[in-house]
Amino acid sequence: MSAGVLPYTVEPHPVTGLYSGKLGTWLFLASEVMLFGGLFSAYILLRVGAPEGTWPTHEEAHLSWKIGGFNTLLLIISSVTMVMAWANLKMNNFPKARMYLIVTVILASLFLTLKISLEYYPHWHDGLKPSTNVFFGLYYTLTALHGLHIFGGIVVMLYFIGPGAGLWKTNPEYYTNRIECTGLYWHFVDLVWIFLFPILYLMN
Amino acid sequence: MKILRWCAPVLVALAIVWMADASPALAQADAPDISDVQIDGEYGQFPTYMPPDVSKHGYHVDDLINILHVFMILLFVGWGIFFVWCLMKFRARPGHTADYKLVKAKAPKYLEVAVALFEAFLLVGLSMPVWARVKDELPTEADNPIHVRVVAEQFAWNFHYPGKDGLFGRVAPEFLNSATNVLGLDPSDPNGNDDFVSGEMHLPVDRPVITQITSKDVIHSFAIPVMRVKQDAVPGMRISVWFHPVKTGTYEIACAQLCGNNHYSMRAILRLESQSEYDAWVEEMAKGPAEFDEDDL
Amino acid sequence: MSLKAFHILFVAVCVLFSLGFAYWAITEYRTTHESALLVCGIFSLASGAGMIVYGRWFLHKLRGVSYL
Amino acid sequence: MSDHDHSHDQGFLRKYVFSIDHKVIGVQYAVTALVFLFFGFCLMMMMRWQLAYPGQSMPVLGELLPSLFGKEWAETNMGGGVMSPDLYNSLGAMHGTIMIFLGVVPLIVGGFGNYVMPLQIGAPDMSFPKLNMMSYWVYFMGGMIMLASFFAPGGAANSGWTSYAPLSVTATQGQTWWLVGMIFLITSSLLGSVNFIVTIFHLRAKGMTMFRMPFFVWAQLVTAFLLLLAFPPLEAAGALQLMDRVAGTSFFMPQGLVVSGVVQEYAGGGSPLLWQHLFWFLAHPEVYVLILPAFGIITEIIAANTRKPIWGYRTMVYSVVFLGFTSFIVWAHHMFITGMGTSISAFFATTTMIISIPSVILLTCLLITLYRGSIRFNTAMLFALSFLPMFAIGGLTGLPLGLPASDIALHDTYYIIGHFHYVVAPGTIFAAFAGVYFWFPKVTGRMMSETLGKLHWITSLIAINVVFMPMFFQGLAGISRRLYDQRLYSWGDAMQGWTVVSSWGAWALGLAQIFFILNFFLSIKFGRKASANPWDATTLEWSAPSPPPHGNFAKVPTVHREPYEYSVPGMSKDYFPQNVSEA
Repeated sequence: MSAGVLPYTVEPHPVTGLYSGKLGTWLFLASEVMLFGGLFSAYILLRVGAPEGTWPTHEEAHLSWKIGGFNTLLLIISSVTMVMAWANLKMNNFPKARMYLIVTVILASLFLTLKISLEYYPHWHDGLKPSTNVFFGLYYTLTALHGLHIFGGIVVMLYFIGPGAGLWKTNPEYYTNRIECTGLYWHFVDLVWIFLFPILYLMN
Repeated sequence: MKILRWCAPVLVALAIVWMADASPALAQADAPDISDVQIDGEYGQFPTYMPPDVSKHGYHVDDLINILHVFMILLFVGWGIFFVWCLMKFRARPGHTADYKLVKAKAPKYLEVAVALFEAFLLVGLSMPVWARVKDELPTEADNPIHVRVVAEQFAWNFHYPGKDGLFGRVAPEFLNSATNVLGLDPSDPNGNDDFVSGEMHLPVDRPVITQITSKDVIHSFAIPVMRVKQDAVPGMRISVWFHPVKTGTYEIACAQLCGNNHYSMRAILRLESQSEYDAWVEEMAKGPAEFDEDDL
Repeated sequence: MSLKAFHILFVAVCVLFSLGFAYWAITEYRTTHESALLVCGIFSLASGAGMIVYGRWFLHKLRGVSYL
Repeated sequence: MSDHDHSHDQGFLRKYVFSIDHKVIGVQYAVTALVFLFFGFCLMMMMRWQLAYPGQSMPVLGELLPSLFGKEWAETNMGGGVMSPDLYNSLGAMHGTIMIFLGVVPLIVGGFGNYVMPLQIGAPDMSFPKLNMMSYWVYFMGGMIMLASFFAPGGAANSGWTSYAPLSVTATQGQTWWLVGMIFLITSSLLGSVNFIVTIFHLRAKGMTMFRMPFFVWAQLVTAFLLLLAFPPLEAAGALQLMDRVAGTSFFMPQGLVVSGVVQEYAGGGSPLLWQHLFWFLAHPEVYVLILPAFGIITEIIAANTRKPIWGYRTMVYSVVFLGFTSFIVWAHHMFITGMGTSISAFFATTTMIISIPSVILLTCLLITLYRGSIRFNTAMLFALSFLPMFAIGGLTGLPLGLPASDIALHDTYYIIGHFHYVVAPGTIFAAFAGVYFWFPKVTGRMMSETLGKLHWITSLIAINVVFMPMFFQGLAGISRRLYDQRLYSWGDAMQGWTVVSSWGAWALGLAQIFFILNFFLSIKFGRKASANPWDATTLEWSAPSPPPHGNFAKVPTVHREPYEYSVPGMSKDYFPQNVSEA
């Protein structure tokens, strides 16, 4: 690990109070805010500028708030389990932390499975495609981008459950920090969903 | 040796001048024929400033540009003199050392404040009123304006005139036919009966014109340099722009926004005529296409 | 900001979201009279309250961890 | 494992190709970017032929390119060796894209930033070395995708570097490649900017407070923030446009579009202006991404070569931070003639006038630094000095474009091309040349030839003004930009003489670069050996050996003073390096 020679990979920097990984993660999240911010503002502009009667009503949108709501619940719980994984690492309880990580991965996978099997697939089958109207274009773009973020999170967590777990033995603090950064990212992704859910499912 | 070192650049500069001098002849070898319409306006061989202005309002824009350029040149020359003087006076040479102490000069601060104030004046005093005038103060019906709709498409300008009734017919994409009905005029709308479409823009002088600009496909930009008018033609939007021609003649309308491979050839002719010539033209145009439409349907 | 602080922020947003969702569900219920809406609205209110309790518990559990 | 232990037994691949040493990555960035710069410049020289001699077959390339791309390509794009309007538009779009995203930014941020910034703050490397390597390779892949797009059916992207919808949505396949390439480039710059910011905050040597950082580091810091926050909206816009092109959505497509007489099947409801807003939200800060590191470079060079502290260092720092903030709220001044209302245009015109003030301050501080200095005219300094008037012309001509009323006459004409090229070409690219001449001894351990360098400077300076000065005249005359053959207009026909002058200037500028290329390669091999501090400069990079070893400093430096302590009274030498504790 080349990072081993650089300062502040584990210990916090005296001025910023953060170790480098955490500062980097926050900066990355700042850019993510701008990314989703750009898309949200596109949503607002297109919605405000939509000609009278072209924005789909609740019925026309065919999005079930029940599925969406359940998925929201899954993601909120997954954030809690993610924090628990980190908290247990802080308390030196690696097996429990790993268990919580596995639960998080399962919840996240369940989210994606439900999303694809109960929403994307039947919608596509019913001819509700991105090209149907601007609303569906936005719906697919926003949720697919969010889904990609979820998928990325799953890959990272699987890495820390499996091959990356060896770091716990050599440098437990470093490992804990990496889980914390993953947790920050995961919270951000869940927060995005908490904003996405109302604007796509409820506000029509 | 030192002279040799500086010779090459001078030679290069001379070569550039010579080539530039020699080459226009080459360029004119197969110039496209644009002589079918004689365009008014003196340009000369190497023009360096704005084209003639044949509008009533254009002098606002010209004044601002003139003031700005005088201001820019004054600033640049003043700045440049100080710059060159510094370079000569403070060049490194035996016996000369730099002064560690930073100058406590007030002058740059005052100058910067002055520049900022002048910019504020340009903005609030000149630019904003002109902009408000050309954008917001559309001529009222009392000014007896001409109404024309400008519909841009790849790669032509269509000028939609309301005819003698002064009312535009309804347009919709479903009626569109690239040979007979380029705008998609609704044949069932009586307002559209005497509407006509022209590829040339004819306007009477000394009357304001209100154009409504839109596009059928991509973004174009409706530019009449001699009228100091420019407005993007955005599909899905209809944007009103007014201008006021004062001098008869034949001029050019350009597309200023990249709109595809033939963007360069998206040129239309603007004919500024006397009121009687214009009326005759309208008379003739309103007759022609209407008959054509009836036969066709 | 550590994960602890971010989690507290997250919990706060979740509480607001639950309240908002409950409000939405109950307003919808008034027009459609779909009982699932009422159930979910009440559940959402309850989980909002639950999140507050959870947040306090979480703060207590991680009191040794810095906010930075 | 630590890299220190392994720095000697790494294989060639790990050491020079997939290296995680910031210096190797910096050189990789710089060399790749210089190649792209030259390539983008060649595209422009081809366009200048068409502009000067429309309809005449191109010398050499008129035969070479058809044989390279095949008969089919030649028929549509280069019948009889004459470039088609489609090819002309492709070259224009790709010239802009390559110069900005593959040339200048990677050179001054990826190259100089990566190489010099960690050295200047006394860091052993960047905070995330592997991320650094990744950002280079992602950039490289993005560049390759852009190059490959020339082979796409219908050629490379041809809707301008701004890719305005709906033109870009209905354009040929090259546009899709462009969008994918852009997503790679954006990802690369995000990774890079995170790395830069963390490095500057966390890895400064002991005693290197924020106000002891060289101005170059400040410029890189602000630039990194701009890249971090301004690029994602373009990524979002790119994703939306990709959806429009690939999945048939209509984010930028309004209802009832009729392209060449055919009613389009888009669902409609989109807004073409949305693209422009998202695009310029990035692309205006991008302008400052182009110019701020250039200011950083010339500040270093001017300080070292006037032998005197920078006048108003703190003011410059505040100005550059202020510029960074303000650059996010001026974007719509690119859109004055899209039909914008009075109050919105007044807002954006006001912010535009406000943002001109810190630029004036930066320029003034550097100018006054010359006063009572002892100016050495080496090649680096000559380039840095010519940056000042050239940037001044670029900045001043921005005024009529920033005021909406005068913008009516000048928008989308050659005036704007002249304006931004004065900022970027004799501005930023001259600063980049200055940087190459200045830091070359540090990177290679050898000096560049001053004679060749000065020849390069004077020829480039003359030629570049011959290229761009006529554009102001053409712009004032109202000639639209991006015209394949301007002689179709009577005023364009009258202006053809200036176009020819400008074209010959461009080719002369191309020839002038031979001096640079020769100098660059010959000096690597035969240049005079350079000491660690050939310019007697004060900042930390000159306290490391030339070239610096892996890990940069033999002993971690401690910083004792401000960056530009030259000609301190009572010292035996006229410079007082930051890391030296006592005289």
